[in-house]
Amino acid sequence: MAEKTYRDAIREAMMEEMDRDTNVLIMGEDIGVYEGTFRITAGMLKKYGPRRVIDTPIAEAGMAGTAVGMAMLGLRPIVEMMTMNFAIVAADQILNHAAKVRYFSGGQVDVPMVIRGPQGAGVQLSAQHSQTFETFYGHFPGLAVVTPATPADAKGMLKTAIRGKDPVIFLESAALYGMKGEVPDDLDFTVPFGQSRVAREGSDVTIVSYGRMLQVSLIAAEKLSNDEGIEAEVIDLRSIRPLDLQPSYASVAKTHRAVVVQEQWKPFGAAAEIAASITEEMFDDLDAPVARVTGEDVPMPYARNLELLATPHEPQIIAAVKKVMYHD
Amino acid sequence: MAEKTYRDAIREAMMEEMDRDTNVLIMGEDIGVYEGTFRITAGMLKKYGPRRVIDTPIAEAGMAGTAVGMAMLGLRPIVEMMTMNFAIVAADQILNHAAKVRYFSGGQVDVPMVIRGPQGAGVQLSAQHSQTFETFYGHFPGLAVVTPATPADAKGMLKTAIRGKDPVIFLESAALYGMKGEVPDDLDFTVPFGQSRVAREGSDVTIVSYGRMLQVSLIAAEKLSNDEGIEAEVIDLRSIRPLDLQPSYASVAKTHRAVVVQEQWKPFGAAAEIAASITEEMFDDLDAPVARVTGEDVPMPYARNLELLATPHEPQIIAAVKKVMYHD
Amino acid sequence: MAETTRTSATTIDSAACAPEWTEILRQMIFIRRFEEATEREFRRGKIGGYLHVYSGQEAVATGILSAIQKGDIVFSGYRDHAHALTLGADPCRVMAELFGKATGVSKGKGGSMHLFDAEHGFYGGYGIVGGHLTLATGAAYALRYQQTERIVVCYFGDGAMNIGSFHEAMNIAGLWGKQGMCPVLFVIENNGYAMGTSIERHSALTDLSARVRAYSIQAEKVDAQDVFAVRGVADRVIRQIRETGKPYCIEAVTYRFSGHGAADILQPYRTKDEVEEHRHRDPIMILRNRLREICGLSDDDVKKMEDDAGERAAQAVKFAEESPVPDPRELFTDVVAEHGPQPETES
Amino acid sequence: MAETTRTSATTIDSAACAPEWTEILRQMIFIRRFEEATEREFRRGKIGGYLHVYSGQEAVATGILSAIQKGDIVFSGYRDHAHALTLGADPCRVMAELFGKATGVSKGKGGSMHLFDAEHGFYGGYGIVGGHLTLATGAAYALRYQQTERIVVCYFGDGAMNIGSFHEAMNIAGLWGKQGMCPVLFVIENNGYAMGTSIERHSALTDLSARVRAYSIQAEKVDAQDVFAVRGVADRVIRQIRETGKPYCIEAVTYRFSGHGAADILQPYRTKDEVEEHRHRDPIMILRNRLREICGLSDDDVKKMEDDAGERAAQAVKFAEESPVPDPRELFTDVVAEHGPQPETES
Ligand SMILES: Cc1ncc(C[n+]2csc(CCOP(=O)(O)OP(=O)(O)O)c2C)c(N)n1
Ligand SMILES: Cc1ncc(C[n+]2csc(CCOP(=O)(O)OP(=O)(O)O)c2C)c(N)n1
Ligand SMILES: [Mg+2]
Ligand SMILES: [Mg+2]
Repeated sequence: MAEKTYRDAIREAMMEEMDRDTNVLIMGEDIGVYEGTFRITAGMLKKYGPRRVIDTPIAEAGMAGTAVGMAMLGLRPIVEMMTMNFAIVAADQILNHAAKVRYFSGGQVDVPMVIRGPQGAGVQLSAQHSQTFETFYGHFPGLAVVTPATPADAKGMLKTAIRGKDPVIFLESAALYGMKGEVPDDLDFTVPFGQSRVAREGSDVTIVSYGRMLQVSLIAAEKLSNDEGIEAEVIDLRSIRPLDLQPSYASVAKTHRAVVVQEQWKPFGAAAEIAASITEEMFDDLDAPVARVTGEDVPMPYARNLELLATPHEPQIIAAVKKVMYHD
Repeated sequence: MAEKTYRDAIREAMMEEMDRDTNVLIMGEDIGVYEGTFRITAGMLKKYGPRRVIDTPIAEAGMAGTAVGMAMLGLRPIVEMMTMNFAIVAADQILNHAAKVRYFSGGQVDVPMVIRGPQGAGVQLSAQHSQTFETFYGHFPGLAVVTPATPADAKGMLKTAIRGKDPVIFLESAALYGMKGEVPDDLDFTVPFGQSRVAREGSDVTIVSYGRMLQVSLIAAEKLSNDEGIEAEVIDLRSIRPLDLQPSYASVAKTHRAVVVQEQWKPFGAAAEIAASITEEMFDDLDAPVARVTGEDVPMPYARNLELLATPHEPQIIAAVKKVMYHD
Repeated sequence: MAETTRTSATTIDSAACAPEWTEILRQMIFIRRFEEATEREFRRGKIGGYLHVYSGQEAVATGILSAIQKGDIVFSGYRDHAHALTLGADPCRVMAELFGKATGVSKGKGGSMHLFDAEHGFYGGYGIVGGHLTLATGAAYALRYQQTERIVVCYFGDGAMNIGSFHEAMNIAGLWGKQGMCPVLFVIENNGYAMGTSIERHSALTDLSARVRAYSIQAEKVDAQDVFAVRGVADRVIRQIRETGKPYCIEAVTYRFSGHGAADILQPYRTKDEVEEHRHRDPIMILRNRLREICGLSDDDVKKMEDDAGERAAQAVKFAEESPVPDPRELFTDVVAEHGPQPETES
Repeated sequence: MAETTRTSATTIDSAACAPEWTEILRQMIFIRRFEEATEREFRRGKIGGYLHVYSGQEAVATGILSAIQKGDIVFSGYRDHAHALTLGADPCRVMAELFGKATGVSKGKGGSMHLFDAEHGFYGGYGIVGGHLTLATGAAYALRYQQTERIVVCYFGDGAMNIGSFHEAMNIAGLWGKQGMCPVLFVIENNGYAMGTSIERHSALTDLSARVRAYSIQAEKVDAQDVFAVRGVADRVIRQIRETGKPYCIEAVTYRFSGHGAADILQPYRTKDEVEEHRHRDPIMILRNRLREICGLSDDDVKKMEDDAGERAAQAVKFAEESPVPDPRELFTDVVAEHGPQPETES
């Protein structure tokens, strides 16, 4: 085990897999000569050369679509989206092609490809550059959608993604790139999809989250413990599709109350699915309706004060916990 | 009042608004010379000429984007998508431009435009041509998303959409085009967004739906009444964004049980939002968890027998009703 | 913009009588009969969904696909029956696919727009106009990356040239071609119309080959009612692609005799006369006449080909009709890899 | 493909000394000072998000926008400060926008990438590369539909030419232009790079004007470090657009002196020498020298302009700094029309 940043965990996962399998390659805008806007790919062009580290024009549909073709022919392309916001222009290639060709061909091809990049609010990137996409992709069968919240998961899940047979939407958070954590050294360390985990144990309330909001939830849980003596169990979903809610159900069986935390707009957001599923499964165990903590239902504003109001923070999580505990 | 098809209701709404306001125009693929693949626009080119009935190349992003520009300059473009599946390639123009320019400009422009077309399963159109998009668009603030289920609503809501100031995603169902119903004659008959309605009264259980599934729900409700003596109240949401759940809450206060019906994949589908909201608001009134009836979580298969299994029908609704009533 | 060269095979030498040409004629006739059968079965309600037939364009599929090698890969749009058949897909299984049967080439899950037969190099069968061009471009890169000599052929219509993914694919192909990393033959099936919209009304520049050259990709027009001409260009161009790893584009000028799809009955965008006129340039008739005149093909030979083709099409229908529908459990297979790293999606 | 003509204004006549040119120089100097101030304020943490400055490209904004008329409409990407300022947007309010203040041109909701000033004809300010080209095309249609003589100017970078929406916009503009329904001037701000990717590496065909002609749109290159040349082309071309209702494209060959954005410090994609060399063709210097040599502009005059510009930039910073942040209630306004037919979204 060694301590690593989330950024390095991602780069290492890619490089180790490229070392292991020449079918793995990466393409994206300014990932080579420029070394990546977030420097995830620093040093890779020099090490692997331009056939395996491909600088592309600004053409996200082209990137995603060519990756599908490569994957159908046996390569394992990784597409870096400079930010996931730009992948909207590639939505058809992802949702109608990558996600469906296995099915409509009657299973004649594997489509082992990864689309990865940062998502979510940064600092004042405003409306077109601050969105999260777990719901956008999570609705579509044929895709895997994952949201690692720690360096270890970033590395282990990216390896699973690269080694898999299906298209994976790998959602990072720029705000986590600098975050440090222990990461196993084993070259074959992988984290399977569809296995959520208990990130913090507790007995009073269950907080379910993923990605960056998992970290915010953990801070809120500490505050709740210190300030209120409330012990929250925090569940890290890790993957959105497939979605594993068993640990959440088990936790709710213990705590009888749940709060789901999601960064973006409430209507038709990921938290709705999680809350609805928990309710379906654990209705008789629940002492209060599952609460949702979400961003405000507005495009992201530029001004810092408004931006802070638009996204959820510890106080909203704490308030929601108190609400489901009828402490308010 | 006169009886009209859903198809004619849509055409009439467009033509009456074009007669009323020269700023209204329509563009799309094969809507003019060809008169529309679903013949919604039959006769319109002849009546209004090529400046107002614009045949476009196959360029959905171009259609949606030029509409945004027209709308910002005071026109009221209607974009016909041959089917909403093709609008995925226009997602960026819709989600990042139409939906956000009012906000990031600080309110300096109106964006009065309508994107309309059929969605959902037809008969054996397979994976790329059978999708529904209410969740896809419903998550994004800045848009209105509507799903009329009757000829009267189709006409009245389309008029509201055309006369409005915001981009509207107007989701039709090809399966409803031939459906007949009473439509008011008043040229100013409009149906406001964000007002759901009770489509059938009942006291035992609440079924919430919209669009084509509303009609399936009504049939299921009749069967339940005839065969089981169960009286279902059926709520037609009509619009997805804004979403009006007050009548659903009121109904649940009476019935204490709810079933939400949606055509497409369960994970992160619209029914999750509706179920989660009803639970949040009406937790203490609910005698059973809100049930969801949805399509199977697979890309749409071509074979007719599989396609029928993939989409929800009356029996699934009836089964869900019995389940929430603990009759199973 | 420079004048576009137009290749046509006016000089026919003795190679014209190679047995291969009889085979090509046989295949073209078969495609026609097969398509006529699909139209009949569609009207009978045996085939569902959208149906786009190939009648009139047979020389484009056969002229080019007879020039490729085993291992080459072909992508197409939704008007894809002829491509699959010419590559060697079993007509019975193609028809069964259209019938939505378990024996179909895509197990009945794809239908007319999504034929797929990887074994014979047919990689689909796509329904979103222009969507598969990027796939083909990526596949070409893969073949070169793997250091093979295989190439990709990618078919699309004139109307597909107006959508964004065409543009992105072309520019990327042009760039990768400079590294010798993009051995793809783009084939524009220019039948003059995108559904009911003629080229003049959908393409600002009507010289489609010239549009392709704007991506630094060589392109040439060919009279594609003449399969000799098509094959002549194909032989030369495919050799070049294989050698250089650079993309190339053939604009195959053709015509479709049937409506855009089975629902296109009225065809208000063109006159009966126009269609009739083009029937005088039926690619099957052109090849047949030539083989008759030059190579002594007899009316009997032709009659036999026609009968055989009709017979085989009828067999395909029979096979399709008698095949079972997919097992209901098939609904849930092929969504994700069954033995991939991910567990099944919970439901 | 025909050789691309390259216009340059080597012959300067007496009109060169019209007072207007002094104004243009003043404006170019001001843009430079303003951008330098934004870079300083970004480093001071007063400006957030992404910041893309215009230094080096001043002749493109001023040369073209000095040639348009009141009522004309301008669209740009995220490198948009100069366009807004040249159109007459209040520099104090532009700077306030960058500071995220309530007094900003977009009420602090847009920031650097989304300046917007409809009153002065500036219709944004967009952050998705190429996304605004279709908007500009539609706007041009609207202006003609409304039977005005107004035109649209649409700026975008060389890198934007590789994305699908560029392609769809161009083809549609070409088609609508044939009906005289698309009075738009497309301006490629060809600064040689898309972020860190040079044209040779992002565009299969490096002659960008030739690419535009593939849409049946007239296009020409101009040396855009020379504002005389830019303005010369602009005057002629804008007149033609207004008369014909047809689109036109100017490829303005320029160079950016700063990094792509404020975070682009290392600039591994170009050498210091390359930047230095281009500084010898600083558009401000070129115009200043010419006015000095031909029109007797004195060093004092120039000094005064520089001082004024610095002063105005400093005032803008002061105004921005002293302005209030948006009221928290502003979070919820401007999502949908407040008095539109839809009630507020329930929450
Ligand atoms: C993105 C998209 N838009 C619209 C359609 C509907 N559509 C199917 S085929 C077609 C016309 C295509 O014309 P062309 O590319 O010339 O091919 P052809 O049918 O003539 O072979 C259209 C508009 C679609 N499938 N995909
Ligand atoms: C669709 C999309 N992809 C990627 C980006 C990230 N990005 C912003 S600017 C830029 C480079 C654009 O280059 P160019 O068009 O030449 O304009 P310049 O910055 O040189 O003015 C990139 C890749 C984006 N904003 N949108
Ligand atoms: Mg065609
Ligand atoms: Mg540039």
